[in-house]
Amino acid sequence: MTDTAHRPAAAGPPRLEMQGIAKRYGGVRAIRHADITVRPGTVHALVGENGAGKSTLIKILSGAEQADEGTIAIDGSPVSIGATTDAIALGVQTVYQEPQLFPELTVAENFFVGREITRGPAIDWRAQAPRMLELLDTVGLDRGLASQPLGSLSIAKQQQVSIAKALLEQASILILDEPSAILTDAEIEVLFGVVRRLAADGVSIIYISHRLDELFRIADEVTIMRDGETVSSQPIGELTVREIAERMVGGAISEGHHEDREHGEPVLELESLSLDGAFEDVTLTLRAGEVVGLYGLVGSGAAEVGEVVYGMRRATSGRLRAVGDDRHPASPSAAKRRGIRMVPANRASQGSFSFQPIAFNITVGSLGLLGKAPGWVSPRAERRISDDLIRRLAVKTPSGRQPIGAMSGGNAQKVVLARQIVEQPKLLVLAEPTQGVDVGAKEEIHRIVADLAERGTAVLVITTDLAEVQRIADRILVFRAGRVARELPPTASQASLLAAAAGAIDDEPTPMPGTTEEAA
Amino acid sequence: MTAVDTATQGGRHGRDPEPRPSALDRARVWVASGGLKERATLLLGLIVVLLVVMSILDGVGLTSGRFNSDYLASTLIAYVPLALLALAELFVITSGRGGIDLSVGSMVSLTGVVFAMLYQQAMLPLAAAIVLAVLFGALLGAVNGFLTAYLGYPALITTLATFYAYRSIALVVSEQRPISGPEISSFYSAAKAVELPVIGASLPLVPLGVFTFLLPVAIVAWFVLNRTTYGRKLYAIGTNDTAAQWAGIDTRRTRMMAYVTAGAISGLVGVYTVAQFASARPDAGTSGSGMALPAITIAVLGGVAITGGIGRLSGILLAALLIVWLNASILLVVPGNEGAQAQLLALGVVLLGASLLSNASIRRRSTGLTKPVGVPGTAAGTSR
Amino acid sequence: GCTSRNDPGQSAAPGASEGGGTAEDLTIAFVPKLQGIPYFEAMNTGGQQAAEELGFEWLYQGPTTADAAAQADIVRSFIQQGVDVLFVAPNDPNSMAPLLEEAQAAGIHVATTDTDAPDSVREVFVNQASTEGIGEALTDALLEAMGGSGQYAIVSCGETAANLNAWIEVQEAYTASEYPDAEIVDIVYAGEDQAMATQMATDLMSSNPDLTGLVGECTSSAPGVAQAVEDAGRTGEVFTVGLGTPQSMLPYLESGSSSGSILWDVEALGYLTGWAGVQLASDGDLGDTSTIGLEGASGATYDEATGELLLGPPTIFTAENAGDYDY
Amino acid sequence: MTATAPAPAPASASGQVSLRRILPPVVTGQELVLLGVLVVLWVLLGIFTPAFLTPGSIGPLLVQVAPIALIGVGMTFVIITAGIDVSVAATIMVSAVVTARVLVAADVPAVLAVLLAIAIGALLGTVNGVLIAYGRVHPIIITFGTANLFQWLGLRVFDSSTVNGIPGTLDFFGRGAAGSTLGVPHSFAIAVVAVAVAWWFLRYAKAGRNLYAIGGNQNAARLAGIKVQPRLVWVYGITGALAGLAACMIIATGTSSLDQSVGSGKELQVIAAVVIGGTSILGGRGSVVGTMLGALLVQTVVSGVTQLGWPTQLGFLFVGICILIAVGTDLIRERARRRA
Ligand SMILES: Nc1ncnc2c1ncn2[C@@H]1O[C@H](COP(=O)(O)OP(=O)(O)OP(=O)(O)O)[C@@H](O)[C@H]1O
Ligand SMILES: Nc1ncnc2c1ncn2[C@@H]1O[C@H](COP(=O)(O)OP(=O)(O)OP(=O)(O)O)[C@@H](O)[C@H]1O
Ligand SMILES: [Mg+2]
Ligand SMILES: [Mg+2]
Repeated sequence: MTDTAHRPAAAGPPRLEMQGIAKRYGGVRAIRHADITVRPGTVHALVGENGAGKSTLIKILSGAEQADEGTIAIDGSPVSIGATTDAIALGVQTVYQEPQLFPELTVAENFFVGREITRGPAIDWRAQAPRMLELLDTVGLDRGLASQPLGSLSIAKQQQVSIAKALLEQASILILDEPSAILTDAEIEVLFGVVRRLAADGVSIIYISHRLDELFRIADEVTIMRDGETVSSQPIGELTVREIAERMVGGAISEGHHEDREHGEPVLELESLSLDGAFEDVTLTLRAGEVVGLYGLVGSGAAEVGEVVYGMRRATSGRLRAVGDDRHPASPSAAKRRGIRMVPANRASQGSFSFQPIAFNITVGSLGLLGKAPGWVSPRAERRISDDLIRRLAVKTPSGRQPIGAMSGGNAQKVVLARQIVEQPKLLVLAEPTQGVDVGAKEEIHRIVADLAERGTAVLVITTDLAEVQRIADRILVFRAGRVARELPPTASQASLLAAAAGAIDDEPTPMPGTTEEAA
Repeated sequence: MTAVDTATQGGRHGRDPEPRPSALDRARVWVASGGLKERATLLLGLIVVLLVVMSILDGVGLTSGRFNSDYLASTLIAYVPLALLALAELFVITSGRGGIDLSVGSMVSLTGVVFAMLYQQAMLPLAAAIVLAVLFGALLGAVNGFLTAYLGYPALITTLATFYAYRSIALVVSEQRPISGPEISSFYSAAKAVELPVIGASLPLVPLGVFTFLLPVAIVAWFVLNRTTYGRKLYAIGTNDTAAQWAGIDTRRTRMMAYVTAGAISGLVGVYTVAQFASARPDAGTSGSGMALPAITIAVLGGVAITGGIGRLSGILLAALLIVWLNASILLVVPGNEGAQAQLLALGVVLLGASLLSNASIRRRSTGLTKPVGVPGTAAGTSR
Repeated sequence: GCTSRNDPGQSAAPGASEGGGTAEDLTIAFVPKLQGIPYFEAMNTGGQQAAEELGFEWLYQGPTTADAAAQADIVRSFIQQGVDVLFVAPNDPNSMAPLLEEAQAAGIHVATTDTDAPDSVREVFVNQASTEGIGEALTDALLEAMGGSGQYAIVSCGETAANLNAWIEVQEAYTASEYPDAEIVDIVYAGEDQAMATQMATDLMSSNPDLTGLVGECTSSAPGVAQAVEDAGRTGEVFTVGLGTPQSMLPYLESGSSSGSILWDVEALGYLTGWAGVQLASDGDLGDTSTIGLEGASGATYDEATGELLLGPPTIFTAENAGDYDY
Repeated sequence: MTATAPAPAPASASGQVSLRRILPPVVTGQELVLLGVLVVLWVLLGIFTPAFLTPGSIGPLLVQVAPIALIGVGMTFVIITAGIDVSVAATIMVSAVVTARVLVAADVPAVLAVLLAIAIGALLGTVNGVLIAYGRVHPIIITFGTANLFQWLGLRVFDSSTVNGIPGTLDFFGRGAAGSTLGVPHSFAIAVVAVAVAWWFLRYAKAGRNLYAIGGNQNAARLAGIKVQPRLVWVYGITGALAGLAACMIIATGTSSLDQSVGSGKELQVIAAVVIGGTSILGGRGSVVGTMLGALLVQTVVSGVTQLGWPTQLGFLFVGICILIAVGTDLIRERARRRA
């Protein structure tokens, strides 16, 4: 329910009023009842657990989905939004959670798809060019990218393109669904600059994010969703991060704490490992029961280290000794045979078998365990293994027979993680394990990781999330431009970690207690 | 995990405000929750409807011949190759990434010719000739598989090319003459109708090919698809190739094996057609509109998602049965040239009707999935 | 039981009676290689005429593609219908043999027409003309136009069509023995596709500048090759003959791009087929051709040894007589 | 990447520089390769069968290519949108038989006959388009289904016989003297014009560029406000219309009678030409010029085999190999581009 008591006095009608919105997908009630009111020129944060219905709500506003119930009013007059074109005509611009772009077309073309400036039937490139270049500048992208095929850009750059694209036309409402999830901090700064300027110009912005701390820097108001309902809506200044998090999950959450563990034999040893175009001269030792974090901005090369360890890519030079074997894993299945497992960064495209059941998704990585005879699969074993993991990881699902495609991001992430810990791995590589995952699920995933380490698994966590790496890693290797820039303990200040990753001069002396075995 | 989540979980799935859904509602939910995705149910229903309607027509004397079990059994001779080739398509289509095999007809022609040359001209023992022919089919399939899985050719292109190429080779090596002879003529007994032992006297004569060719392959295929790690891998690569790679599956080998399997099955059909036609025709699988298009049609009708990852044996067997019996029924009801023509009409209507109907139900369940690839069989699902 | 096959009284359809019976309730079925082409439709016309005159029911049903399997389905349905006599023009003689055996076992008189199934149980083969007759007539007609010598090529249709291949063999042998100055330079296969036949004939003319003759071996390539000559503007330089139906050949015969079409009176062949059916059903004498009421078919001869009922020598259609036929 | 301060852009200067490279290159690598292969083949054939490079041989070859290339234009559109149409053969059949019957029955002028043929084709194509766009079933399934329906329709119109005595009304499209001006066959000229218009359309027109977007990511195209469904209807409608026009060419290049095999097998020939021409079967990428060259290549190979006196059955073996080589070079270039 909209909490009118907290709403600051507003002059004129609100820019947007959505009331009594409900939406169901077959048997799933994605939204039970949602109200949201957004005033002109404000940044309105929309937060909630994974699966709370945030994306669904904004899809209804952008015309990508139609509500079953409820009304929408813009600037005081009721509107009906039956298609994306209706929303665009009403001045609603949307940056979706998954960038909706065209890999085969150039960046320039991507900007104008669907709203080309034409002269007769032909596209008028001369008229389009200045606007396009201006927008590239606005989001801080190189102008030379205009003629690149979009598919050749990194995901982060693609995300920036999709943000820039939304600015092409004067919007009265701009929706950003987790725009920052895959952006680096510097890129986020640029984004915030853009958002603030737009708000100053009177544009209303709906901003969805799981990074609660960043919301306090950008948002004016916040609406919190839980279980398909809006539970509160008020100026963000009235709340703390902790209060928001508690309202999202509907109860108190426990504070995480870092425990010290005994470390065993080295499980992974890298020596001067290099992969052309990705990283160079990486040296590290990872012991059983140890959690090492590779922290770096997107494109720092940290992600590729994980791929080499898992056999997705071959290093160009250097030594790699994993689980007592000096050979570089030739393929993921070779890596698997040694007890190396990896959870990829992009769960939708790299992790999910969308319309297959959860049980299938969990066991597909360990088919060897499913039958008494080699090559054989027993449905009973499959059920036993998957039910066990669903319980252990507290995956929210009525049964293992549900398809993973209808699950929210956080639950899907748990399933993908479950796949890799069916058998306790000797070495587990986690890439962005909690990207886009809500606080509750994040908590659990961190607990699971700690648990595995406790039981002797060596864990390599690759992440761009600063808080996360501080919470779960025993040691942090900071990556910059393909090299290990610093090695820091988790107790190092955020400032020094960020500085190391961003390449700024670091005045603070490097404290390295507890990590004596090697110097960076 | 905290108590909070258990509560939400209960809230989400435990209590639903609607107390007693009406029958219509229940039917709607059943359809929406994939009742019709169970293509087998739909097909079985259609077969029953067909049999009932035909029996009534037969009863009132509107058919030109008796519509009885003998007739239905005798038409099964055409059922065997159709079902087998649709099964071959199931393997390649399910392997995903645009998997399809246009060359099955050409492989049937070519392996049939090779089989006849081995059996009739080289005088090899029957068993050896059959094994070699099937292996040869697997080899032809391996060419498709290698090009598609290892070199990255789109399957439609690979198999269009080999469709042309194998057809040419079959005609050239046979000097475009059917191969026949005493051994092959007597081999017809492998396909012809027989009386079943023990209980056979009171049952219609069933073509032997159903037992010697179709049944064993179907049983093996069922186990492979449902009870082996290979089956899991096949469905995995068809659903999401990248994710399968990350899960540690050798996607290329798995995909290649799908084409090899299709080739081997085509080889077996090649042998079967030699028996059925009592000669090895170099155009056995390519004359007329060829065997590939009907096979793909049956596979699709049987619920195989053209985008990969979905496909069941039961759908194939029932779809082929429906079409064979529908065609046979039409011949008894519509006399003259119109009869054969009406078969085209019926196939078109059944195919379009079944796909549109069950797609509507799939769509209802999954509209709004964030990834368009998630919707099987739909135009949106193929956009990448 | 589920089956009625142990119960002979039921296996035959209503209206069918064992051993022929009166002509009134006699059904004779004919399955052509392919429906919708003038050749077989003309046979159908002839068969219907016989049915009216001789008083039986004539059933005609053909597959939409010239495909052995599709043809077998239709034969099976006729077996089920319990017709009295079944005529087939098999796409694949070998594959038809076992089916004919099944039909016979069901009490049906089986026979072939147009194309034989030699190693089968068929009781009679209604033959339009002997293989030699056709091959030699084609060769003679073409070489007469070409002046007895020169290079010619054959545009055939389906690569595996048994009768076409047999005629081509006769043409090769006969040309070699009778016309030593003539030479067959190429044999190409265009399928049942007129446009392809035309293109191939054009290609043959381009690549063999000395080519002066073309044979269209079937009813789709006969007009196709003539069209190619006409298009190339080489009427009078390159001569064509073929096995074409009169109506489709008429314009080319008139323009001179075709020097003659070798065929037979197809309607008469259909009539003869119907007549033979009646004889089979009534255990009549196939040799007694005096009862044939149609002039075009009355010259038929029966060879007891081979079981062939021969319509007669092939007819040569020219610009003058082709217009008399309406197929 | 570092953040640059958002400065207002002096746009025009640098705008000009990148403008040219925003669209794909005027001539794609695949087109150059095909052109090269074609030239080499023609030269070789010219050497081994001197008659090959004469008007008497090239003219009919071009006439034969024309309908394939013409339908290929529509099929390229279709495949760019990540679709496929396997019903074009049946569309040709229906359009041809109705038109031929009308020509025989009434002495209609050529223009009217052509319009009729196009209208029938467009109608059937639109049926495909509507079912595909709104039924949202994969195009290959829909067009398999409609191919059967159209074929039935065509056979009903044929009514178990051929259409005889077709007058020379459509000779303008034919392969004889009436069908060409200054040695250029009209039908081929029409195909060339269609290719040229389509090239411009796909490169510069909004509606054309949008087809690439639809094929690249249909969902994103919808969200970007492209009216995907009407576009798809239109694309299949155009393909049908072109198949209708091609039917006129096929009537004109045929004999004076038309039988029910008309058009059969054309769908695979057209698809072969399109994929040889470098259009990606996965959608989002493709060129009509490539399609024209692909059609020429296929016909050159088939005619070349006949003219060389090799067994005609080998022709399609070479076509198969051509497809693999042409698509293979495209795959290799694409891979190199990705790596760069
Ligand atoms: N297409 C769909 N079919 C079925 N259920 C769906 C579909 N899309 C979403 N849902 C369900 O609706 C609910 C809300 O999903 P939504 O994507 O709006 O969540 P969200 O708040 O955006 O979560 P996240 O933070 O993980 O992105 C979830 O339970 C989800 O499983
Ligand atoms: N076709 C086969 N014949 C015999 N043994 C096999 C066959 N396929 C797999 N195996 C054996 O069966 C066991 C399970 O194999 P499977 O490939 O399913 O394992 P997996 O979990 O997928 O792991 P990986 O892909 O890393 O091998 C292994 O011991 C393997 O060697
Ligand atoms: Mg979301
Ligand atoms: Mg494996």
